[in-house]
Amino acid sequence: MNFNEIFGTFGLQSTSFLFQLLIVLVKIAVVIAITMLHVAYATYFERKVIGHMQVRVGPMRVGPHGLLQPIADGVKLFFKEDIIPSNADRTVFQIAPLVAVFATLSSLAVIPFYDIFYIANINVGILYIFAMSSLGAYSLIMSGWASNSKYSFLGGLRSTAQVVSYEIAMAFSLVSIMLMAGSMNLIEIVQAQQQYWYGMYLIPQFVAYIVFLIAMLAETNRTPFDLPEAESELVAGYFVEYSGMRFALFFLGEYIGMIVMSSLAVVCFWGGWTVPPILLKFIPQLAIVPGIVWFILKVYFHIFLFYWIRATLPRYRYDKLMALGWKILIPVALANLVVTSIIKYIY
Amino acid sequence: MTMEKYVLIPLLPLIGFCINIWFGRFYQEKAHWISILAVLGSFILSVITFIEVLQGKVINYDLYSWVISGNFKVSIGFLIDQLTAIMLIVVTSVSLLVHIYSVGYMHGDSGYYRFFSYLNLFTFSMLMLVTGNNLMQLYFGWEAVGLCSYFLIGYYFRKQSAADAGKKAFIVNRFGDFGFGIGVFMVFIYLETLHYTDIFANIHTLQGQTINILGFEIGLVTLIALLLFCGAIGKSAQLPLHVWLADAMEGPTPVSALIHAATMVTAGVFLVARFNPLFSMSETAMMVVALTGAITSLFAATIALVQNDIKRIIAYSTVSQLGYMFLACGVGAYGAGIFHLFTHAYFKALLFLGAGSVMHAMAGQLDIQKMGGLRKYMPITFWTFMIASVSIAGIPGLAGFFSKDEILWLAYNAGTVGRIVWVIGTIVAGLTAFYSFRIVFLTFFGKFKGTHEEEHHLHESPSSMTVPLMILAVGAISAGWVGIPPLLGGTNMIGHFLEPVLGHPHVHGTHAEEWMVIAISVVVALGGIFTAAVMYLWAPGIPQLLGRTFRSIYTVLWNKYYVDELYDYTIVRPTKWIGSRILVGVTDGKIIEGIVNGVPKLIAEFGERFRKLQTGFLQHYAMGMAFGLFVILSLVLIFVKQ
Amino acid sequence: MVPLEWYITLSTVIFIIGVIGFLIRRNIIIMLISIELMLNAVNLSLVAFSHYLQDLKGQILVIFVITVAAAEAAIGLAILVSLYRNKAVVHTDKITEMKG
Amino acid sequence: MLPQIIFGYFAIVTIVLSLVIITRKNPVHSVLWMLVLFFHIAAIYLFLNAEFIAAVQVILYAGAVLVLFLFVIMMLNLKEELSSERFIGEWPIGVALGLSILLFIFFSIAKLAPGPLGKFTIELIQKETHTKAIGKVLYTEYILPFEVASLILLIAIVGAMVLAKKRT
Repeated sequence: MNFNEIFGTFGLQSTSFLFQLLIVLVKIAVVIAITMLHVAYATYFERKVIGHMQVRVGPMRVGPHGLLQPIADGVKLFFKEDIIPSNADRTVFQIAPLVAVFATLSSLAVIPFYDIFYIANINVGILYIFAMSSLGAYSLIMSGWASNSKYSFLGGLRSTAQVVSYEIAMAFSLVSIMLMAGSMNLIEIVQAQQQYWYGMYLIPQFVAYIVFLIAMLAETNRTPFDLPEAESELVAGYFVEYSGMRFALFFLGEYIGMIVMSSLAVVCFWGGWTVPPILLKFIPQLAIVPGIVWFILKVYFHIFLFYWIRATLPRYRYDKLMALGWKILIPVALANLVVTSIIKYIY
Repeated sequence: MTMEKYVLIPLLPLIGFCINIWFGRFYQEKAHWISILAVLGSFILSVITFIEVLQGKVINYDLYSWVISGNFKVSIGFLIDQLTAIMLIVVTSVSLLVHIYSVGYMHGDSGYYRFFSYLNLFTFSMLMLVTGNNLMQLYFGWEAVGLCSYFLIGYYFRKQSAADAGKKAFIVNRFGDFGFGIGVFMVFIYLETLHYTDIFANIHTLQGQTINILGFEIGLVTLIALLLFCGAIGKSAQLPLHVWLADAMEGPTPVSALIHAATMVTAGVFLVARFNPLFSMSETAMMVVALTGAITSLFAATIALVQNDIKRIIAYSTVSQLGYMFLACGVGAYGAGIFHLFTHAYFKALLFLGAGSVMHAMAGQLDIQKMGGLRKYMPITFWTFMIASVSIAGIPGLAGFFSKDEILWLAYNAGTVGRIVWVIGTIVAGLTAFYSFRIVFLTFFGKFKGTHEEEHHLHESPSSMTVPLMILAVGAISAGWVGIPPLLGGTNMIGHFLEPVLGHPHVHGTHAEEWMVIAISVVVALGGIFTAAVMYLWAPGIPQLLGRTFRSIYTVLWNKYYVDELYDYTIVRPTKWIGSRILVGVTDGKIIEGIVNGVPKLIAEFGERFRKLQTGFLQHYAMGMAFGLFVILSLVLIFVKQ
Repeated sequence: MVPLEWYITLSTVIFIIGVIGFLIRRNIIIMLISIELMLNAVNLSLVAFSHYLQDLKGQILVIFVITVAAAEAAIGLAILVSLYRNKAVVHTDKITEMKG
Repeated sequence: MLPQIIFGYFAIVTIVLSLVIITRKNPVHSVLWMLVLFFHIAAIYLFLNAEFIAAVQVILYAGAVLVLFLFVIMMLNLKEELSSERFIGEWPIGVALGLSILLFIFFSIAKLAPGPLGKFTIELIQKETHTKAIGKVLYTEYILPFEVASLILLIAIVGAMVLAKKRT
């Protein structure tokens, strides 16, 4: 039984525009639903991981092993009063968290989760993700400015400068990937990695990968680069004035951003949903496992990495952060790009 | 090593120049090493080249396209034939010896490295001049040697007379070069090329063409030849542009030897010889060349009779000898002219360097009346100077005799004009012998006439000066042996060597006549020497007596025929008057200043009115731009049809 | 198929709105934004031409325009910052030192 | 019919947005509306099969240039801005000039005669992908202007730093 037969009973042809639209809508719904669920439990996962790393147990009260804790948090945030400061720019203040969620959610559209499951297959996939992440910077600056508070304003300025700066390093690290794959299409990038026996760009492009990892942390404002929301200096940074649902939306944006960045890392460096051909050669049984499993495993490894780093590393000083981005990461990424081009030119 | 060798000949001195002028001040006293090595390299390459040419190899090669503009094409190229080969040997060998000599002569001078770099630059320029295969490169070298000459004459630029002499040399040369430049233009206009080979291949097309100047029909060939000869007159100090050469003696003596005796001043002769096909086509031009040379040689020789400044006497002697060379060219004996150029280079350089050695001992004293008896203090200088004097006087066996005799014999053979110039040449030979030995007798014989301190100071020069003297002395004796005429048992090698380029005039005189010519010149020369000996050794009262008796003639000669004064009154002063009264007073003061002051006044007036338009308000300007766009669009819409 | 003229007309209208914005606003920042508006209008017409004439030159030009626009914005805003630091105004009618 | 409707939507929205941008009192709002406008223009580019240009439009204009604008605006005194006059005194002249130019350009558009077609058909671009097609032209035919553009950027960087640096 295939899709055509199922939908054919409802009078829809697989080639018709409405059918295509329906398929896309269903896909979007699936992705959003899973992502939302993931975000809820990602917070739980984070608290547990960090708890255990710090020799604590984490949330335990709500439900068995605290499994219902995220639900409780959600309910609390949902019913909390939505406060808007009196001198704030109301419209901008209200839109800012929506932009944050919108930007990260729409990035998910081009991520190939599996070779048959993706929402859109566009030729400038990587550029699309850059475009969306640059849109994400607006949510920070808008919320920081609209709150009309100096803490949030400083936090907003800091984070925007940080995101804009690290985007360059990230872009340069991915340019070498584009160069090796000869494409900006994420699916083609995954397929291009299959031509090597190790099946991932992680090995030839480990320099780019390290640059990407660091830039990824800065892009999502995670520790050790969480200066925009440095509690000791800025209380909570750009969203200090937010509460209730809007506050939850910022959280949502941040956690979806982590998924997007992890997925990008997996797609560009870890071979996406594939396993290394050498592994398949020795253990052919692995082919039975669907690609989506590999993908999720790899993504969760990266998300675990986020938590691990948060649990172990202290925060950076702001000028050091900018120096790291401009004086080390960008030159290293550029040098890597030059070396890659030369090697690519020779072979 | 094909073309590189020929390129390196001029290039080595240029490299030496560049190194010395840029870095010289870091190693002041060692600057001569680079210069001498550079010139030595050139000399060795020149000798190799000469040997190749001797085996019959002639090179004509374009190295690099220098100027390409329309049909005007000039390249940097080399024409190395027999004539160039001889010139290369002359230039590089004399230059090398002068370089070595300068090590001693210029020792301790504050501008030591500057002097050597100029010498190198000069050598480069001169080599470019003689090796070029086109008129443009010749012209380049021509002006470049003039420039170096200016630098070196005015080397002691803090001394007013030296600076003036430099300017004088430069300006007087301009007169000649003006004609030369026009000549080059005319060659290009009528032949559309500046390359020698193309010029000589097409030159016959000019035969018979005339050009109308101020109502006179003048043969084109004659005109071009005379214009080119103008340049030669200036550079080789012939009448009436000879005035700069004597003043040029303000420069250091090695410079006088190198530039104002052996090489640069002979560029004119080289030019005439190089263009012998052109000159030979015009009898008028030939006659002018011959007579100019003859008269100049007589004129300069007579001046030299009475001068007391040792360097000036030799300078006038140079003018006289250059006249001799032009005389030879004028009667068609180009080979003899170049032969004389060759021998003259050695004995005249020797004379100058000897004079320099004397000056060195006399602490800069130039007046021969204040010298005397130097023979026993500086024997090497004396003997070498003596050899040079004997050589220039034309005593058989030495260099000067053979070349001078060749010229006189060929002049004797060359028709009426030839006979006239032969007579003049013979007289000059006598005068030459007289004034040469006048120097020798007054300087080296008799008693010392200077002060005691000066006498105490007398000494032989260092070996770096005497060794070049001795080498040059060898040259002054033997340079002529390459041209011993058949009559005296030789084969006239140099004449035959140069024949492919310069041709050889037909000789129809008998052996008896040739013996007669030789005999007359030798007798006259010996007579000159004898007279000098009588007047300055045995009966020292005679010169004074003669001076008193022929007071008017003596004064005229002493004042060099008043040529300088004539120029001062006819050219210099009127020019100055026009400059100060008309150009400064009227043109500059009234017209130019009027315009210069009036225009800003007008602009200021307008500015006062229009500044009101400037509101300083950005949008007003932007609106102006928008309005402009509006106007242009409307014009386009109205006037441009689909 | 949308005719080319529609795009050109749209581009023209946006361009003129940019021109008017530049001409009438007092605030220099809005004037700079108006310039960006004009550049975008031009880019739009260039891409439209490029599409309809099937020639990529127009889009190449767009890339150069974007480059120059970025440089222009950086320099313009830097000038603005130093102006504001010196005079504490961003209004054109307050900055008329060049008045004749 | 659908393309015309989509175009109509974009045309109306972009024109309205442009008008909004030049009339807002608060420059921050202007810039944020500008952001929306940029996304619409990028969408028009997509509509014109210029996906690379669309991405560049968003990344460069929205991601870099506008952020710069926001930074600067935020550091200025907004209160004074909100309380002062929006337009210059001569604003009717400006509007009149603009509208007359617009009118004239409309006349000119009527005379528009497109030149010959080039070789980059939509099929060719789609087959080769837009980025590659543009890259090939940019790095062969236009390599020199490309290098010059990089030089312009360098000069802009240095110039902006020198201008905006505090003189201490």
